[in-house]
Amino acid sequence: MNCAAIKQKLAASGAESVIETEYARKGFALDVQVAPEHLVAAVSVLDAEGFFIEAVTGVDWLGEQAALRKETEAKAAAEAKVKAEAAAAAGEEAPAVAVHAEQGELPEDVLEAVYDFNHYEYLCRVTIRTRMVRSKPEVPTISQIYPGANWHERETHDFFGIIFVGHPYLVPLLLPEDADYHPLLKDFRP
Amino acid sequence: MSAFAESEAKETFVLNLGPQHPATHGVLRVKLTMDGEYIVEAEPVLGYIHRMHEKMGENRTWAQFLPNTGRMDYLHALAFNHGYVSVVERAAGIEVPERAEYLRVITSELNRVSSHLLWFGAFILDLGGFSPLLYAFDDREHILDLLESVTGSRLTYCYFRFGGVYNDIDGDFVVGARAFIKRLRGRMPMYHNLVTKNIILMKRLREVGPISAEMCRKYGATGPVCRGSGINFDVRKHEPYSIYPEMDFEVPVYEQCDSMARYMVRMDEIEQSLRIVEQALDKLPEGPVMADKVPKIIKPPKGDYYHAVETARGSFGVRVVSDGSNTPYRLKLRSPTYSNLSLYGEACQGMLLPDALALMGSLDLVIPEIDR
Amino acid sequence: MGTQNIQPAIVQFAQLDKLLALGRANSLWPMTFGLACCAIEMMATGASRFDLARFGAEVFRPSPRQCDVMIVAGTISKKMAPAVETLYDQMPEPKWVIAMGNCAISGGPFVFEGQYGIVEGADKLFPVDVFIPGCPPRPEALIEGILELEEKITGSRRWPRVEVG
Amino acid sequence: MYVDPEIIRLLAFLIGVIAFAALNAAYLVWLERKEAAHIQRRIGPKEVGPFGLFQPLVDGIKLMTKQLIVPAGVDPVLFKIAPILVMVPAIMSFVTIPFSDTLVARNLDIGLLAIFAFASVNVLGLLLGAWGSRNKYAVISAARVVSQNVAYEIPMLVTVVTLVMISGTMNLSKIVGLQMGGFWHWNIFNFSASPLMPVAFLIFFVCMLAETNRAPFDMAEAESELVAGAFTEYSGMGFGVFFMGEYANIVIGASVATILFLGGWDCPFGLFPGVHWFLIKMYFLIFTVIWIRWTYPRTTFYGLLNLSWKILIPISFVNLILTSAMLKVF
Amino acid sequence: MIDYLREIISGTWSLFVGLGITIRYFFQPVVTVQYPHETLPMTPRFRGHIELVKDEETGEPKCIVCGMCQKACPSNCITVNGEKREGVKGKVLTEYTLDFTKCSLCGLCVESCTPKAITFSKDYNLAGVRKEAYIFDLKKRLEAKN
Amino acid sequence: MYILVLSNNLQTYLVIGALLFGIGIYGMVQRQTFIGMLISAELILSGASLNFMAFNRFLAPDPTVGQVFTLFIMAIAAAEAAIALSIIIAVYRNYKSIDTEDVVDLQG
Amino acid sequence: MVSLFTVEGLSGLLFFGFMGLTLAGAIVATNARSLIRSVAGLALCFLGVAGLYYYLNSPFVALMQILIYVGAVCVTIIFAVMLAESSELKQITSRNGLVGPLAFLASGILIFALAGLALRTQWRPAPCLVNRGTVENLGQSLLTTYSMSFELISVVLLVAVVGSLVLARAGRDK
Repeated sequence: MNCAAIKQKLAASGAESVIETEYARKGFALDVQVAPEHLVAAVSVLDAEGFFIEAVTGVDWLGEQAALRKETEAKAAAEAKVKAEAAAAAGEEAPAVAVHAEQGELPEDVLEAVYDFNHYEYLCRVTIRTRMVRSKPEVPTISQIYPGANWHERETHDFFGIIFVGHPYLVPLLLPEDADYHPLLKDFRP
Repeated sequence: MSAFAESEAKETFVLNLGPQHPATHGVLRVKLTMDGEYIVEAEPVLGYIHRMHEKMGENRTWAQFLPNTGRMDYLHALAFNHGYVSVVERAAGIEVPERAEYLRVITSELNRVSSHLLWFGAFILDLGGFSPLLYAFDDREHILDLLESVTGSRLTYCYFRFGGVYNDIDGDFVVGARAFIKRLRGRMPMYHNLVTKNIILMKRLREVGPISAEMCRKYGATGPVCRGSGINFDVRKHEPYSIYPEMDFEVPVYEQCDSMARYMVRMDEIEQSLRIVEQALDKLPEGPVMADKVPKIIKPPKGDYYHAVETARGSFGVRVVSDGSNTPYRLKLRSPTYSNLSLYGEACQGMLLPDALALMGSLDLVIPEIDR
Repeated sequence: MGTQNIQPAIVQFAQLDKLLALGRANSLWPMTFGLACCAIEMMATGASRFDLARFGAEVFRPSPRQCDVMIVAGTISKKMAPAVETLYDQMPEPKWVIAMGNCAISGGPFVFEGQYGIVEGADKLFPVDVFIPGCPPRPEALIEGILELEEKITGSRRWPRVEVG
Repeated sequence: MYVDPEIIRLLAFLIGVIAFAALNAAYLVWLERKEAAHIQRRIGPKEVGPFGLFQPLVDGIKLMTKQLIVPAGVDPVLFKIAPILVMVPAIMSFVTIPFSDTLVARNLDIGLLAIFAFASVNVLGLLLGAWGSRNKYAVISAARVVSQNVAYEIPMLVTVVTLVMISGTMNLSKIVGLQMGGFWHWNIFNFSASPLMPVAFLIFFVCMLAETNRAPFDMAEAESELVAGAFTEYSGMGFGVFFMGEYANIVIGASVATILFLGGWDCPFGLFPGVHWFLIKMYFLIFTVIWIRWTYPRTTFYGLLNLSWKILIPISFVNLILTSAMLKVF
Repeated sequence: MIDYLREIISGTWSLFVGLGITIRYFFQPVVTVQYPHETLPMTPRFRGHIELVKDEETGEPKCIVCGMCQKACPSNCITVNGEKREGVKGKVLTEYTLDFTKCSLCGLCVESCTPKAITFSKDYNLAGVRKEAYIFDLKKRLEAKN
Repeated sequence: MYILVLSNNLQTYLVIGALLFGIGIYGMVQRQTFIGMLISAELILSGASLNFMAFNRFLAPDPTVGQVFTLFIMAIAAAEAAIALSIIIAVYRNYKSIDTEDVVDLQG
Repeated sequence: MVSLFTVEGLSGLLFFGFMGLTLAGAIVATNARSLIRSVAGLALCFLGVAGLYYYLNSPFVALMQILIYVGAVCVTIIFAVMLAESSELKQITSRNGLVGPLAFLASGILIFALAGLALRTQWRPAPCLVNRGTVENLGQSLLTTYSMSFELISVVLLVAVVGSLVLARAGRDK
């Protein structure tokens, strides 16, 4: 069994994308992006292959959309500039390409849940990511497949407020019992 | 509801172990539901020493997070140093001089020995024996002296830097380390005679606290816990980092799955670590201990990176998400004992209280590392 | 609370008081109570190399009811703070507190803008008698702290001071 | 006013016995701390007085002046009488112990029985104190103590019955009297009565450890499990009295072992018997008790019961039968 | 039956072996260093709190008030202030405060110091009844040392 | 002082025995838990044995008889206590719960 | 006339102590509100009775009293109390107020009658003693005259032990 075979199986389970990363550079072998509804299927594949769970965590991508837009705008502007310069160099009149600023609502920022799996026998660290919008951070639990995920999910809930649907006991683990704040969110203020 | 109907359900009572309790090695709380002296349910309650390491990581520069790594697992601080600097080096593409890697391994392995010695003592203390603790501390002091002469501190080391280590060693250290190895090898038979072969200890640990290999997998247990269950998994062999591929050492694996197996794994690991230190001292190359071209302010390229190291308690992984700035965007610390402890609730069901505490001791808990 | 309001004796015998102070100062039983890294150094202090027992202070009692001094060794998190306070309240008078390590003194390296989890110093919870800075302090410093506490109780120091060159 | 000299003698003995018990308790703590320290290559109490000899005094002063908390929720009456119920029977037992052929407060014909009777009250005190303090750890600990004591009373009494059979009396002085004249007359080496006598001594010693809740059978205050066990809620002198009671019980246990097996005040070489030999033997046994405490880990509760039921009781019965057979034959 | 007896005998033997080991240690010399009477030698690399280094020529602190240590410190325990003075190149140190109660002794400040103006002290046995005593004014300390 | 020789008087013991017996009867009626009744029963038995012992000391020609009887009473009482308690435990196990909610825990 | 400062005098005083202990213990045992205190009272009462036995020239029975009653029976009862204590208090409230006074009256009459009987009867001491009632005599008669009852008692004890074990185990089939 090797990473390529796992990759195929994961792809068959409904993952959005499965990328083989450069292990030496990144530290993990497979980078899998799944939609929340396909998460359980993907994890089941890993369970069947004998993977063990390393960690579950979250990442708050607050401001990512704004940054992305800024980036595309900057890119567009740069392109336009390049074009304009090229045109200028060619002695032509600059084409009237107005920088096309995207208007309208930004897409909502997302939270990302990251699952790390590894295998005891061979080296194939699989990272599964699933993204959900910040206003409705819900993702199915995998604690029925991996009981060890129970605590990891509780911790992630503590820190990011991600709700693991179907989790048997989603109460704060590291924070005080009555904590209702999620300190690792980027907009957290004590 | 009649009184008769609830009779079976309410024959139990709740015993609160901790957060201040001698057996929990710190501030862990375990809510035990007991039926007499039998444990019906155990629920560890964490967070009593949650020190916000992950939040601090996002507030500090990459370099400023270094002292925190020494305070997560204060018993094997250097491995945590190692994990963190390795992931940042991987992210930023920093080459480490060979001598520095050797020093990292030497100090880290000595630190592992000291961690195991302390665990040994504390474990026997849990079981009620007091003197072995102090004998172990006696040996441990020698390691601490050695490490202090290199790093300047006794416990919460902050020795590794991006691209190398902070200080070079001197000849005294090499002599001292060799002398220590000789000394500890001479002491190990004493430990085995005094403790391992003791009938009381054997009765307490044999066939107590079974953790199956499947359970290890489901809970993600690593380190001596999974090696005591017959799983040959050691990050140093599994995904070799630093100079471990060049070292000749074995990974002790025991199949019995009980507390005794975990005990034996750690005792054997002491010997293996001594072997590694010995080899590393033999092969120690000359050269600088710090890479030349380490930028003053580190800004790893965008993306996320992972690096795992083997600490005394298992696989410690750091996942960093960089947004290209001088602070980490997200810093996830995957601590081994967190996973190891998570199986405790299932493992100690139906056990007697003293056995459950022996099992807890055999998991080798360092609470600040669990709570982070 | 704390050491201030010990009931004054009905009849004041200066000599007797001195004897009592001497008795208390030389029989400081600490609580088996470690929070974090400093607890390991506390153990090391009790171990053979440094041997806290020489001052009669090695009787680590697990129950707060039988302790004289609480060595707060480590970070007090907000979740832990009520438990620590309870432990302090459960100790019988006269009682003393030693804050060992920077975390117990002021939160130490874990204080930062926007921290949500720790109490910034044991003295926010109850009066602290002796502070031992360090991260973690060396065992000698803990011994020094015990001696300092003895000095505080009896009013004089019986041991030589160690000058650091 | 006429005062009967017998009363003065009784009073003197009473004071002597109490002083002996208290001093022993205090200095056994010192001995324990020193011995533990040296086993662990430390120094132990040293700074208070020469060799730390004043350490027990300052501990006593401190404990006596310590606030005696009666926590909310405890049963105040039981909480207070429990330490007394532990201490008084211990002192009562001293009354019947012959330290030499003349140095005995009350030479009862059934002195051996008296000691066991008083020892059984000790359990009651512990139980009442634990239940009175309304603490789960204390209650578990007390329950353990009782089951342990019941389990170990059997092999202990069987062994003692064996010795009573050999000696034909329960008078402690007479039991010693029969062993006079050198160590080969001692019951531990009384191979003509039963070849298993050294084993019987070991059984008795183990049972004594268990009855006095000493390591490796210190289930009652198994620190890593039950905090401070039955004494968890006790502070100040309440705890101090329990502590003294414990040590007094050890002294009694060691004395009984000395009397039954080691020839009491008899000299090993048959010369100059006297109280010093008694004390030497007794303190050697106590030294061993402490030595064991600092060497072994603690057994578990069921391990302890297994040991009693599967090993000690069968062997002690074998010894009993063997002895009675040999007594009949020879 | 034979196993039963063998276990009893070997078990008892293991207990006696243990007793033998502890009694041997009982008679061995102690390893204790009696601290207030005798002290351990401190390694030259021991990290106490930081200290200013004196410039041997001028007798003044070497510090050039660049503020690198202040920036490098993870726990913000260093406050450096300086002022321009007539006739002196660069800034002159007026205040160097170390809040030792927040320090984690990581040494990042010492490393970041290009003129090597700070170093670790060897104060290993600090203890006192006042918390404020550990907010050091290092400049004063240096002056007091002279 | 006459009262100091009360101990050498049969009537003293008989009156104490009667008192114990009566108190026991009172407790038997007034108590309504099994354990309370068991305790009262033990008192009654004690009163009876005290009478046996007293008669044995002062009146019996063979002073072992009363002692033997008292010993038998003790043995029976112990057996009775054991049986009664196991019944009580069985009853409580089936009908009541062991409620430890009000056991004050040492917090922390 | 007996002086207080002789052995007899002191022992007479001590006798009062034992008498008081017995009666006080008995009263506590029947009247204490919590069961555990009743057991404590019972233990005190037994200790007092043991003292009385001592005065009745029978130290052996006195010690057996302590060993069996205090050391075994009381401890066993405390064990039962530990398992069942909390439900006791709730019951006490629900009872007919008349039972208490009536019981008091009835037992008062009983005590009065018995004590009267004891005091009025002319007790005749035994003409001569067969033996002195020492431990040896006791043992001899146990193993000769009363050997049958002795054996029967052992059987009863054995049955009691087995029976109580069976009963107590019944609810716990694990």
